[in-house]
Amino acid sequence: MEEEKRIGVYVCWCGTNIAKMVDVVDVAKEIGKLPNVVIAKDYKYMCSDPGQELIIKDIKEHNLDRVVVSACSPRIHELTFRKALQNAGLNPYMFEMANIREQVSWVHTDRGEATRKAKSLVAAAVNRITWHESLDKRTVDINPATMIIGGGIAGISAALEIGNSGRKIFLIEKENKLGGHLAGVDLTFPYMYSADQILKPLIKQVTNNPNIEVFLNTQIDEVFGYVGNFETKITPGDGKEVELKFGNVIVASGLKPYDPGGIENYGYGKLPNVITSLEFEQMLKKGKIVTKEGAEPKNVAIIHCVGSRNKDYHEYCSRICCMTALKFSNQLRSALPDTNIFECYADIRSFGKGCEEFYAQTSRKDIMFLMFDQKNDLPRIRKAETMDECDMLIEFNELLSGEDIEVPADMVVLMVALEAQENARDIAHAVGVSMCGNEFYIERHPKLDPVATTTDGVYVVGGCQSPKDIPDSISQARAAAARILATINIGQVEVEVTTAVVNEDICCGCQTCVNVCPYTAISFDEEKGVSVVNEVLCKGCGTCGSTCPTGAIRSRHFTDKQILSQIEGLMSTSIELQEV
Amino acid sequence: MAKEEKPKIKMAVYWGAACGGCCVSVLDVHEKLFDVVAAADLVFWPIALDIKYKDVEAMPDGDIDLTLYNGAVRNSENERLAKLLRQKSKILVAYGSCAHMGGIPGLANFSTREELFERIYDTTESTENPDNIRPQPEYKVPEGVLELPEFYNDVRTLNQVVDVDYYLPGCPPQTERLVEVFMAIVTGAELPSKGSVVGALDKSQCDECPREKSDKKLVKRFYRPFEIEDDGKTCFLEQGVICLGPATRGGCGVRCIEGNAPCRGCYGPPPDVPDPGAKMMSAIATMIDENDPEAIEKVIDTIDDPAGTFYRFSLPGSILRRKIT
Amino acid sequence: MKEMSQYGMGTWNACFHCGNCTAVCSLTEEGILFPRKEIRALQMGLEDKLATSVEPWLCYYCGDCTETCPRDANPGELMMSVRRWLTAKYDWTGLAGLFYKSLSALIIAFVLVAIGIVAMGFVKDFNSEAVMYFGHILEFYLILTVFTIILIPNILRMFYFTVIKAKVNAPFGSYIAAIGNLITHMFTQVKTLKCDKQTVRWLEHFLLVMGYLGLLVITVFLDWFGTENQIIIYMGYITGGLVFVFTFLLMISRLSKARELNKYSQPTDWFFIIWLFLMGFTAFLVRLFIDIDLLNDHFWIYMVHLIVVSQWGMLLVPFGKWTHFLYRSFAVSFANLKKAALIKKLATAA
Amino acid sequence: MSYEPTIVAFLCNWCSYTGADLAGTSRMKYASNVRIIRVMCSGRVDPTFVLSAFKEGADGVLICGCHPGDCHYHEGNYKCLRRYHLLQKYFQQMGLDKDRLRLEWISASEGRQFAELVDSYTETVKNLGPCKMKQVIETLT
Repeated sequence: MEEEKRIGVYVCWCGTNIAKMVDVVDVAKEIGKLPNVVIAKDYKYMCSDPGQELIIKDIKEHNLDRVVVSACSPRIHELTFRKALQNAGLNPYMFEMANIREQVSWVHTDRGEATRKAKSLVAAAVNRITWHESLDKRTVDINPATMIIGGGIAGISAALEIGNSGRKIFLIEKENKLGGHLAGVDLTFPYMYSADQILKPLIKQVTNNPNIEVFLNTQIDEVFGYVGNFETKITPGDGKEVELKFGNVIVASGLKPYDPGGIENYGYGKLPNVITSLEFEQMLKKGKIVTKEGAEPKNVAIIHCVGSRNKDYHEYCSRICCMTALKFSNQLRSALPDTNIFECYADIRSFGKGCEEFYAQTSRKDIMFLMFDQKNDLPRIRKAETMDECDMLIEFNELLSGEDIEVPADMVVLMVALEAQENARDIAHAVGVSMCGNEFYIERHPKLDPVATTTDGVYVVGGCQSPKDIPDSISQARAAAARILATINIGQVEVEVTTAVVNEDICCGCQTCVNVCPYTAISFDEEKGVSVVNEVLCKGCGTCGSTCPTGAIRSRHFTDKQILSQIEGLMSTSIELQEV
Repeated sequence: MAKEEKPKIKMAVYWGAACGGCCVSVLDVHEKLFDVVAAADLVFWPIALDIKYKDVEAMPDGDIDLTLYNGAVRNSENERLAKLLRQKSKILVAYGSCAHMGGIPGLANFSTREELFERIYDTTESTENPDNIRPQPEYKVPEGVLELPEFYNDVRTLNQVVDVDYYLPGCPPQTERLVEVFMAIVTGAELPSKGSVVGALDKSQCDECPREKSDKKLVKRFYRPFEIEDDGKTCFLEQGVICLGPATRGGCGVRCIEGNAPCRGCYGPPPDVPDPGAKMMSAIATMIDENDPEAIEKVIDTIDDPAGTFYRFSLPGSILRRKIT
Repeated sequence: MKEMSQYGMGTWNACFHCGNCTAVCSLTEEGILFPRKEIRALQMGLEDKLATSVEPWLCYYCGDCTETCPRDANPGELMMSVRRWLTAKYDWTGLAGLFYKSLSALIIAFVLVAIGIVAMGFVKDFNSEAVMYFGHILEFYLILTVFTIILIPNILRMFYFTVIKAKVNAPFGSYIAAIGNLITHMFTQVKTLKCDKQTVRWLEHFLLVMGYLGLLVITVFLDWFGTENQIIIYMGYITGGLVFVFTFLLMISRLSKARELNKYSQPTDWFFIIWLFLMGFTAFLVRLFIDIDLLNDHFWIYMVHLIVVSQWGMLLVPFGKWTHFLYRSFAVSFANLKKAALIKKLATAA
Repeated sequence: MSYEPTIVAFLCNWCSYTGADLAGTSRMKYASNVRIIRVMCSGRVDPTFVLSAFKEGADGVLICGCHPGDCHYHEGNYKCLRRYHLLQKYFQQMGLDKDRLRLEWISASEGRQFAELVDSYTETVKNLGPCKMKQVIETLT
């Protein structure tokens, strides 16, 4: 560590985003005085091409060997600047970012305080980078096969997209047939296409596509490996174990309907004629709409948002129930022309293509739309007295007229919410995907990267990422397929290199670290009597590094020395500056 | 004295806040004493030779080739001698855990001077001190003025007072290690870089430890050594007994573990570990086989005295150094 | 509320309550909200709630709401239909409802009245003095009976529906003020001015009303046909002229469907406009024939005039669109009662 | 200048650091006493870092990780939780108020919760007064 380091520090204005709250010129000047800092500049837009050229030029001119950029979050532009270093012939890991936008200028109000904080963060980065070592990127080959979990419409579309392009697909479905929820649907909104006409040909194409191997009645328990080199063992229905090797995973595990039994207002399970939307779809598929007693209902009520948009059940909107409800009304009106149809709704959400027209057209079919308060006054269904000549009465305060009304109903269709599958958590652990509060899978970026996940090579599509309708699910499935075909086409992919490494001169073989690793990347070498890290499996979390009592495991790019010096840098300036 | 061709090296041994064990370990060389005496002149060794401080002061600077300073710096006399010996010796070795990390005396850093005096001179069961007399640095008697060294509030390690050339860990250090180091110095072998630890291995105890080790390092509770029937062959940690072996350098020949006692960390941390207690706490906590906060608390209750256990020998040398009051 | 479609527009289902119409209407104010409230009552079939609302009478059909409706639910015409329905509702005899609902019943009634008059003529073998005397008496008693038997009770029913049943307990003072603005509005329809870009239409309507009232007073009370007083005669000509000129203008705009309100004319609207025109025109001709001495050998013109007047008096005034003249004026005062009650309630609540 | 505590925060890259970024992109305002260090997982936070932060003069240390079950590496946050409890017991023995160290779960979508946590924890540390650890260490040697 004795040879002299030449660090270049760049403080970004980010237009006014940073400069408005942080005195970037002063920061650059102050940091310039730190040891090993050869140049310290401020610049309008570091991430712009001229900004990056500035870095490349300076590296060459002042033969810098380390670069610190203090600007936005490393989660946004760390890769951009690492590429710039690479172009300048410098190892991309000789780079550190200080986040003075999202975590300083945008969140503080006192300019002096923000500038002081920025200085301590940049000083910390400078301290840290003195201990950085160059690390070489590892590239691995891609196994062109792909595993798809879930045989619903999303899974099938992705399978066909990749299968038809000549690549191998393993399609895993936990039920005994493909099709998922779409198989239980009669017609689809808003153009009333038949679900079977959509699904049956696709399933036929899947079954006789040679590249697609379907495994029914199969669940995933554990997937090992990393992008390009995954493997897993599955036991399909007939019991013998099958070993699968593949390069990418598409999770299309879909959703499960909410069990409305949990809402006692609706009396599902107690009142026979209160049915869910799926049960109603079955009736529509059979073509006969009759109550449990076999009679044609004179009054049918459809209740929206059952289990959705309410703190006690699910706060999110399940997106597809409004249009499905309108589809039901249309089908009811054509099947039973003089039945009274009541749509009890909170808000009609008809955002899709052709849906608003569908809603306008439906409302002219003499269907009574009644608005209830979804948050605090859910409708209550109770058995009607004999003199009411209907089976049930639904009471609630109708918001549009302000009246407390009783809606007569011989049949009530509950538009049940969509929620995560029971085994959502197991699949998440199997493929290493994180989940949000509602147990939907978290995408890499909600806006810029909705189908990929933070785990390379694992994609989430369709309902399992959040409730969505058929066109969205299919487009997500096709998007993931396209991304995978692109990586297969390249044939190789860069892999995380900030992994852990054991210093065998110090490791005493106490094996405390072996079971700490969630990816079983650490094993004990009997002859040498030391632990060894399989860099291929290691994902760089660093937990083993901080567990090792001997300090023999070094987490590359997050070593003890780097972080300890970062702490020193963080505290050094803030104390002196406070006294000044 | 035939092989007189080389001049004898001057050697000094001093003991600061120590128990005398280190000095005894120097004596323990038994028959090797003659080699030592043959090769070195002992110019200052309060426990064994009647050489006065003023004799040392009289020596020219750097006159002593090797000084073994054992014991921590607890009072003004320890500090004065430490500085004096530093001035007078070429190589100053922090000999034993107390000089190296503060050792057992260093545990005084859990209390303040007043608390110590109160305990010693007032509340101990066998003491009657109604008008709570305290030792005074100076006390007049007819014959003259009696002096006592000033009792500092904190215990410090040797390197926190003077610049130390080498550290020879252990409580006490193994005599064989001492002899090896001594012979290396005497024969003028190339010495390791200044400030490094000598007389100990880089690898920690587990490397030499005879007990069977496995990767089953998850426990539901911890035991103090007397609370468990140790099976004599599996690793203490796997039985739930806190053993600082992994965070302590080897070199002592696993004496404690041979005697069926868990290692207490007297040989000091492996290389590049600023605070062995922190590292060990991290490892021990990670071994708790619970994920629910209450359950974790219950398991931690079975660790009676974390600070004392993990910093038994190294409190003054640890990052936090002492309990703040 | 299936039967509502017989009173005019049936498109209320299209409304999904975005509230544009209420927002754009310049007459909406605290406590007086329309037309969405009425449409909702219509959609849900809350007849008694609809009956208690006085707002339909305050709407002067400027057509802005229909223009802004995203769903083309045509709130303007819906309000017109509600007015017709309310007219039928207030009429205790039920004939108003009948005439709205079945055109044939209306035509039969007109024909019967015409036959009645002609029969009277034969009985008096078309002796001009006798017939004219009879016509004069008839007009006089007609007004009297129609008011006492039909109109006053209907007004009371309206009061019952919009104030008592709607539980509007306005402070006593506001009743006095209500009578005040009843008079002012009856004769000036000043509230129409609150609707933007309606001043021209108000002027036409105002002159028509003045013309009609003037003609009524002159013919019935000042015996326009029998009097010699030149001033009265000229006044008669003017008022008569006013009536048939402006009705003619209204007819043209209804034909050309220039404005929103003219787009959906119901038969009853046509009857009302044509008969008003005829009444004005025939009265004008009769007077003219008297002045140029043609009346005796062309007595048929008086017969026609008498038929028109009696059909007007017996049918259109009590059961037809004429009633809006009273209901709108009373509606203004009842609305003020409602506002006063609201202010009182807010005051007590605060 | 009234006493303004300095708090060192270790945020895990996948959840709490992203949550802190979200608080930034949503322009939420919170106290500026916190200095954030990014680690790949809360399991990476070594007690040595926490002690070193106090030695360097921090008045409080905040560790944020993913909610149990959400950890990108499955169990890193549980390891951190275990160390947190042992460290707090050790702190009490060293005369440090155990509130000087705080562990909280912040998910990637909880920008607001992070902002509120920073404000409330700054308040807590302010009430504890400045941490004398650094000053004691300096006067010791």
